[in-house]
Amino acid sequence: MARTNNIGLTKNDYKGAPTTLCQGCGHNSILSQVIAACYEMDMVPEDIVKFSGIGCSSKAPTYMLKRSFGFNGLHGRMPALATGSLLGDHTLTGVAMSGDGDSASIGMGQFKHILRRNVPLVYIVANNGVYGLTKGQLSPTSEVGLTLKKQGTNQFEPIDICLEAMASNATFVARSFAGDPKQVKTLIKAALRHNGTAIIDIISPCVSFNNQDSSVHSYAWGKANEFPIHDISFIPARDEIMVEDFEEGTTQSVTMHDGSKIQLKKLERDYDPTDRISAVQIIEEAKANNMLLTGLIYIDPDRPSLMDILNLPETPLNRLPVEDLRPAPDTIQAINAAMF
Amino acid sequence: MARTNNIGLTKNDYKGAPTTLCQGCGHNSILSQVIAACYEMDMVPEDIVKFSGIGCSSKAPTYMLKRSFGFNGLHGRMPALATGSLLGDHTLTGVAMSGDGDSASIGMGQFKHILRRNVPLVYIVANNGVYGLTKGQLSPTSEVGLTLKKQGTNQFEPIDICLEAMASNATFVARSFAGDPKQVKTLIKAALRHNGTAIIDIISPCVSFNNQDSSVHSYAWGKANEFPIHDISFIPARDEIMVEDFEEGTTQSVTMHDGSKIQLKKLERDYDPTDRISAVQIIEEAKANNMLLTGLIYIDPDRPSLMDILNLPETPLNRLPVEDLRPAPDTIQAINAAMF
Amino acid sequence: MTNKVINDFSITVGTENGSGSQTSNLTILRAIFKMGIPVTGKNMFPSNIQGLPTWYTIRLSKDGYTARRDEHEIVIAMNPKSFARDVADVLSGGVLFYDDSIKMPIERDDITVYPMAIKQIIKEAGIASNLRTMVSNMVYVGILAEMLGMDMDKIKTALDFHFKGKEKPVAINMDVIKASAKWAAENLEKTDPFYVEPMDKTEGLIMADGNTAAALGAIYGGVQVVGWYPITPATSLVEKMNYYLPQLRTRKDGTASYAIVQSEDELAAVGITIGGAWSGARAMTSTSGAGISLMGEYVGLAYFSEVPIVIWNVQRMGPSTGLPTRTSQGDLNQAHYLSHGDTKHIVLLPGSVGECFEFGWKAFDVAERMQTPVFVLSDLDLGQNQWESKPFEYPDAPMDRGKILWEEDFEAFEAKNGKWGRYKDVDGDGIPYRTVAGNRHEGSSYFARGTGHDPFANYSEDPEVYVQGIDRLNLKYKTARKYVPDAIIDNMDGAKVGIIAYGSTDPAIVEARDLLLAEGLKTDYLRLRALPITDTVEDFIRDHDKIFIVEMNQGQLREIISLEMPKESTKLVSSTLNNGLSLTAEWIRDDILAKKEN
Amino acid sequence: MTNKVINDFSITVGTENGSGSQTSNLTILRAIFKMGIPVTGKNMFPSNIQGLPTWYTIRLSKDGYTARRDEHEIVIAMNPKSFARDVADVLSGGVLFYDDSIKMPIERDDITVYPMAIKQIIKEAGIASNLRTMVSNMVYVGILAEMLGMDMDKIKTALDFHFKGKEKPVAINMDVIKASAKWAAENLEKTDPFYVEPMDKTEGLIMADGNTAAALGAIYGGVQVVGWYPITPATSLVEKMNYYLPQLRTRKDGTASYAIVQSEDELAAVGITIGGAWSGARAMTSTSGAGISLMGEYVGLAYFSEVPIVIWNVQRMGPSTGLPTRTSQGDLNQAHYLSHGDTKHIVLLPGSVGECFEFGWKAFDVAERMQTPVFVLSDLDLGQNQWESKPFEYPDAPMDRGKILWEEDFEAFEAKNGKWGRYKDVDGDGIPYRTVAGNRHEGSSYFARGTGHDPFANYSEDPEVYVQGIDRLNLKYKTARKYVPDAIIDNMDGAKVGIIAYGSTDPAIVEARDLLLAEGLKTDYLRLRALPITDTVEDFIRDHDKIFIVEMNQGQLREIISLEMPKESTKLVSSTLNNGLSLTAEWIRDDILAKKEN
Ligand SMILES: Cc1ncc(C[n+]2csc(CCOP(=O)(O)OP(=O)(O)O)c2C)c(N)n1
Ligand SMILES: Cc1ncc(C[n+]2csc(CCOP(=O)(O)OP(=O)(O)O)c2C)c(N)n1
Ligand code: SF4
Ligand code: SF4
Ligand SMILES: [Mg+2]
Ligand SMILES: [Mg+2]
Repeated sequence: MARTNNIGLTKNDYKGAPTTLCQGCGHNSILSQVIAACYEMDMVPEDIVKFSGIGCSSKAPTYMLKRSFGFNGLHGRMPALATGSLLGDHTLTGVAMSGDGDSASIGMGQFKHILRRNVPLVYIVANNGVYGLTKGQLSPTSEVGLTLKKQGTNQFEPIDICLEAMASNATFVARSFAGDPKQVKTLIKAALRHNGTAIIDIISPCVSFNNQDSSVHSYAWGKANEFPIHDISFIPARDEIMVEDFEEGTTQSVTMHDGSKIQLKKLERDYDPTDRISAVQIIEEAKANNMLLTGLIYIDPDRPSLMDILNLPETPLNRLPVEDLRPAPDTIQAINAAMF
Repeated sequence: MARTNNIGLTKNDYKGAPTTLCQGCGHNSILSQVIAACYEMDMVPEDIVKFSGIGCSSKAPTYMLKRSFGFNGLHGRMPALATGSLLGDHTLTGVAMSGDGDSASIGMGQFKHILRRNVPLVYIVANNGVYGLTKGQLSPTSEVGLTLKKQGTNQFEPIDICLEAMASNATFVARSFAGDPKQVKTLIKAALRHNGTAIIDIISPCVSFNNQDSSVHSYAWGKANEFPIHDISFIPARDEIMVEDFEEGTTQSVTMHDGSKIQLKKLERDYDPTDRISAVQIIEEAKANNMLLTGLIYIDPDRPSLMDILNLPETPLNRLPVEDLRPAPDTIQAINAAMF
Repeated sequence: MTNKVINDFSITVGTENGSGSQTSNLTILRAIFKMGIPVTGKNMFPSNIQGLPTWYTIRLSKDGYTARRDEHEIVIAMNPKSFARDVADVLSGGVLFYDDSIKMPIERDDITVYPMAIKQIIKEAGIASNLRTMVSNMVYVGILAEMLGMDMDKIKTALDFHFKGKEKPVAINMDVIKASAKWAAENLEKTDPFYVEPMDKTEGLIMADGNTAAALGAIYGGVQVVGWYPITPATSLVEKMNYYLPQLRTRKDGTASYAIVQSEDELAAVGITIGGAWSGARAMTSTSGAGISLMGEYVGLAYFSEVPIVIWNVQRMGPSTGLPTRTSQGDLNQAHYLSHGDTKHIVLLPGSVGECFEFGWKAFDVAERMQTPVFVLSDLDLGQNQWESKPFEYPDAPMDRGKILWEEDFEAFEAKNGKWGRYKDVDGDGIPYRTVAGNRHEGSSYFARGTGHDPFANYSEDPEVYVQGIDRLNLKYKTARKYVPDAIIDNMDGAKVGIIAYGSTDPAIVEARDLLLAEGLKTDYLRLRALPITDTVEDFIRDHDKIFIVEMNQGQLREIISLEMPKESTKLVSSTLNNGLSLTAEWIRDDILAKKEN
Repeated sequence: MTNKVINDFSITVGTENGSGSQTSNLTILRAIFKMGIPVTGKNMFPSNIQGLPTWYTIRLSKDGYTARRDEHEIVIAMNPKSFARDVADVLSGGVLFYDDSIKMPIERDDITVYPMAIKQIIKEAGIASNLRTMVSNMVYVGILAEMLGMDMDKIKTALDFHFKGKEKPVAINMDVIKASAKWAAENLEKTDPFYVEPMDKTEGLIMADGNTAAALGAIYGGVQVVGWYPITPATSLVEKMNYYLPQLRTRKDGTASYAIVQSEDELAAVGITIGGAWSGARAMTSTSGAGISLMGEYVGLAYFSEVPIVIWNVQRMGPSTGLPTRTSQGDLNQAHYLSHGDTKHIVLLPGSVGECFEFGWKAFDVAERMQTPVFVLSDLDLGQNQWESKPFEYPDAPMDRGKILWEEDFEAFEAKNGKWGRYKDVDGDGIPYRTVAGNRHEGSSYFARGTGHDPFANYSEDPEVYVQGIDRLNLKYKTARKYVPDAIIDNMDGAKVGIIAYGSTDPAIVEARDLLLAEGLKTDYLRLRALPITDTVEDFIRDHDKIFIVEMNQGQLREIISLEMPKESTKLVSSTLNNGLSLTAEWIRDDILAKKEN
């Protein structure tokens, strides 16, 4: 018999349609980690809703969580769709998958503005520095000097997803690498519990169009240049926190909205992801030094989300009874009187 | 007789149609400084081309430089229009006027991407923290807590134009205040000589909808809270630089693409606007401390512009002779042979 | 002095925008309305905030005609910038009131001219100097009231309303008005024939603008998720929602039963709307011109993935930014076909403030029933001007949430119909059963997309599956004929000629028909209220020899009907004018008479 | 064995995408072409990168028909995922080649079946193991060549072309092909009737795809500023420009006479294009489906401010994302009317690869002459597949830059015509004289805008100025009839029935007319090449009793023509199929025959 999690579901219950992405595509490993994280966190698949734009990355939601609703929207315009849908039912947990073209090019505006609104959403950018689905064009995250077959050499400064997120006051900013599944999974778990938009920029190699060893979005480069800023682990709220849970070497622990905890173990240097200034600094530094720094770069677990600001009821909007939707007949007189 | 500049033009030659903006609108003072800067720099009005989106701010180009071509485009989509037009004739000097709604809301994507391309353009954001032309809605640069008549109180973190520009690797980032005309003018002069996109975020009070003393976009607040980071002056290339030109107290001098020089005099603290990290830091600091820091925040005079990257000829594209546009008749055989 | 002209003339006030004259104009309008006289007011304003010429026209019509007229019997000229034009615009035999500080020639001897000593009156009224500009526009209210015989109590009522009962501003303004009336009584000698007298024709009516009505209608329709972006003249629609929602739709526990998001642009606005609707909330957006063009791609997605959204387009003059403060019906075609790849949408066409309210709620019922985007086309004239209206009527039907399945519905549904599929046509009407994100029933979920899909929402590139899907969408569109508001017909005995119109032109058509009758031409009138056209419309067209389609564009409805009824197309005659001003009855009469014999 | 079937059958190859089979299929296509046999190839591929079933169909037609056929005499089945379907798809009497590692039942006794020992052949050919997958598709090329009698030299020519003469890959692939042919000769016994034999029907022709042709045409048309964003199937159009521009349009001093910008999205792409054109550069963009919808607002601006841009729409299946790798003509209506507020655009409709080249340059002439956006509607079939074509012809007319004034033109112009105004109709044809940013003549500048403007480009809200402006735009649109490519007519003696079609359906129409003739129905054929329709089109319609309008959408051209010619609309009959596959002659024949008597 297949192994089950605490709510009696097998891993298979979290899978989706068979992938049609290329063999070896980084996006496939990311989606496996979404599946694993949801399984391990005992999420009810029906409590999750998936969103994406258009691109190979945006196809990924089809290949995971088949029991969840999902919407494969328009190129670059997923955030609005997710915002509306989660307003319609804010008791759902939103999981979104986007690409570097989808979010940093056509989607730049929506990417920035969902952050401003702090809509609770796990927002993964599967960043391969290239347009996969349209077969290999330069993307805004392509590095200067990247040469692609039909495109020539990029000469524009790349956009840094995490720095952009910081500039827009994001409350959860992480970077990871599809070749580091354990970290990816842990970050997704934490993101699933974040009461706001959780940006995870995951370097996710495109084996068909941008996997030369010299490319900063390749497996080889990632393997050689990844530097985790800390060792990160996640303890869900329901697991009672015992002293022993504090793993040896834990230097910092961040408490999430629901009581879950993120534990960080120091590696080479001290790093406090609740400090905005150091977050911006470390991103700039990594950029200047050409390093793939990974981990939880910034977190502010307390800023109100859009749902908090809008003062939504506990019952989601889509389940409100008709009495809540249509004012009572006697109100109409007052309204007419208020005209002139 | 009216005073003339070195090319024999009067100030009037730089003016536009009578303004239809409200009396006291910050945008009016900005446009006066554009006029003054162009006049003082002896610019030939026919060498300038104006661009804008839609908004009160975007109407401003009508009220200046009547002898220049101008295009009042679409809300938020001025940068693309300017990019195309300047590619069509890169010997023109582009001057653009936008608003906070125009650039930070609907125009966020184009704002970021023109910076990536470093298109030579003086890009002024007349930032009043409100939608003027549509009569007083909150804008993405409205501060948390700002209360507007028909809109209630803003609860979303404001977008910082300068920080956004830094995140997108802008090569010229300045902030000023419509109530500080001298600084505005100097920054515009420097921007006119910058070989790349020069962002000037100018706090420009809207007297009709957002000028309460407590509002960070009001005259009163600006007057009380402006802190220039340096005293800035500009020396055009043609003025031979003598030792005496170095004004007393000059601590730093930045040489522009064409040989012009920006001179900075230290005020309270040392500040080096060619250093990316400190630029980001000072913006963050100002933000944290609620200060209106003004001046030239960052400059990189050497990064190639889009025109450099595209290897454009000296003669602008719109004046190339037909021989340059239509390949010679004998080429067609080779092309047909190259088919199959 | 000629015969008295009572309650049957137009007054135009020429001022500067941003000068506060709007309050004065509305006060006159409302006072006349409260005197029981049918009245209508139209604001003609420039696209800026302050300092440019702006006009406000008030038409009184004892016979109840509320369309705009081109002629003004009375002109109040307050603005030097438009003075010459304003003077020229007074109808011969009419009256000019003007601010006597304007020292410009008035070369007309066919009109009565009354100078108004604005500065002096204000000064003498003892108004604090900081308030003078603010209230100086009240002077013409007082003078006009005196000279026409308006009821001071009704003026007070109007001011009370405007200032929401705040005593101080009401008192200050009333003082100026009274002082001005007194000054007029003492200084001006009435030599013109124009008078107002009380009637009882507005009893039981309200005054409102279409955007407020639409906002309230949507609120009674249960609106929940709104993504929007400001744009003239649609802005006030959502701003009114923001105003009324807290009082009408706050839940007992103090939480909100709705979520309004001012988004970063129209692409996001419609995206939020689609997301909300896809989760089963009643969702809408409201915009104009450029905003609709930006929504094209997303509307195609909603059409193809069958998400019920409502889009209000408060039309203004195009193309492009056009004349953003002028009215038009130029977006009908666009709404009908918006997006690439052969799409066709339902369009509702409210023709009055009352219908703005009605379609405000009904649009949701149609959208959810049909599972598709529904456009509601209002316009600047309807949306922003004050119109007489019957009181808003509480919805006369319960909400129609359409074919939606929740957890508890699944078993029965599948027992009866077999396995559920999101895009399966179970009832043969083209409308499938939908589930919404948030349904926790295992097997209720599906993956929505803009790409090809089969009845079970699976991705498909199969040519036959594709064609079947499109055939079903077309069938669904046919079914919509049964669910959209039907056309309204008003016949004259023995008429052979028909008129078809829609939207805000209704008052002008009503009046034009009387004018045409006076010329001996009887007309039947069909007021279209939706696309697709219904049997009623087809019958009406078949039953008439000649049909004039009156619209404020270049003939878009004529095109749409021609395509639906090619055999009848040659008898459809376009009567169109699209110049930013709402149509007048005279223009329609003349145009129809001129084209009658062709 | 039945009679030989020579040069008159179709071959379909079923493989997996991303497996490199495209090289093999093109090699077969090109070798047959070089043998002088009329041939056409169509790629039917999924919307992903790797691993899904994909098909390539090659039709040989000694009679020169190049439309797609639904039937395949020969099927090469390489993909287990589509094997069952592929086997079923072989025409009775046809042939199945299959990869013998696929162990699935073949339950047909009406076809010839040849297993192919792919693995074994590759292994025996001594191919290095890292190259095996790459070249294994060449096995079927060799086997097919042997069994059909293809010319090995021509295969070599095809490979030389594909690998741009690089010896090593050519050699490796040729080795495999030869080994496979040898294996076939030794192991398969020919029992089927299909053969290829050399002809001389392709002499002097080239093979090319429409996107390459369009790119080259634009280059010869002097394209200078391109803003674009990748989207299937339009991407290769600009990518080919990027490829050919450096060699054809580098200036003597090594600088570029053009600027191509891959922008962040389509809103920016068209904005850059408009900016470039406004400065007087020849500017274009190229996109598809969703991209066009996103451009709606900006196209309205270009229309109203009269900026000459060219927009290529390489159409794919909508609505929404639709079937992005399938062909359609679903965007005609949209192109014609795109944007809000009553806009109407010129549309060019290339019907062949040669016309893609021709309209590539001509579109700029039309746009600059008319000072308005010009859409060019290609489609996936035309744009991405390889077609036989006459060689591209060097433009037969000098560039028409339209009415443009530079510094040196001003004096003479104003002497003759009085003060210049950007939007003044000087010649009575609705087309004003334009200046472009960069003109340094004092007084040549103007302020362009999307808002109302007078003949001198000044802002105006005046109703009459507005109407005059629109009237001029409409007049200009009429003038366009003289400048767009005229329709092409091919008549049959005594035909009463007409066919109107456009774009990539041409080969199917040509063949269908022969089929209809065989059924006794003579037809005249008008191939439309542009909107607005010209006198030629109107005359053709008037001259026929019944007209079939064949298109791959739901009848959009029929709608457009109906509106232009309401009196004729009842004789227009739609013959439409829009399922993602290009039309076949048989389908058209059957549909027309079925509708003939209605
Ligand atoms: C409006 C629009 N423009 C263009 C496209 C074509 N398109 C599809 S995916 C894509 C880029 C995808 O790149 P990215 O987001 O980086 O995803 P990846 O495939 O690399 O994972 C583009 C341009 C589209 N679908 N819609
Ligand atoms: C596509 C589109 N949406 C909305 C509008 C309406 N609109 C005009 S100006 C404006 C906001 C202007 O705000 P801002 O850019 O800050 O300029 P300001 O008037 O404050 O100077 C809006 C929303 C428009 N013109 N186009
Ligand atoms: S093309 Fe690249 S991004 Fe797309 S599925 Fe293949 S490897 Fe992944
Ligand atoms: S409304 Fe505000 S922004 Fe607009 S002109 Fe007036 S003061 Fe300036
Ligand atoms: Mg990518
Ligand atoms: Mg603003």
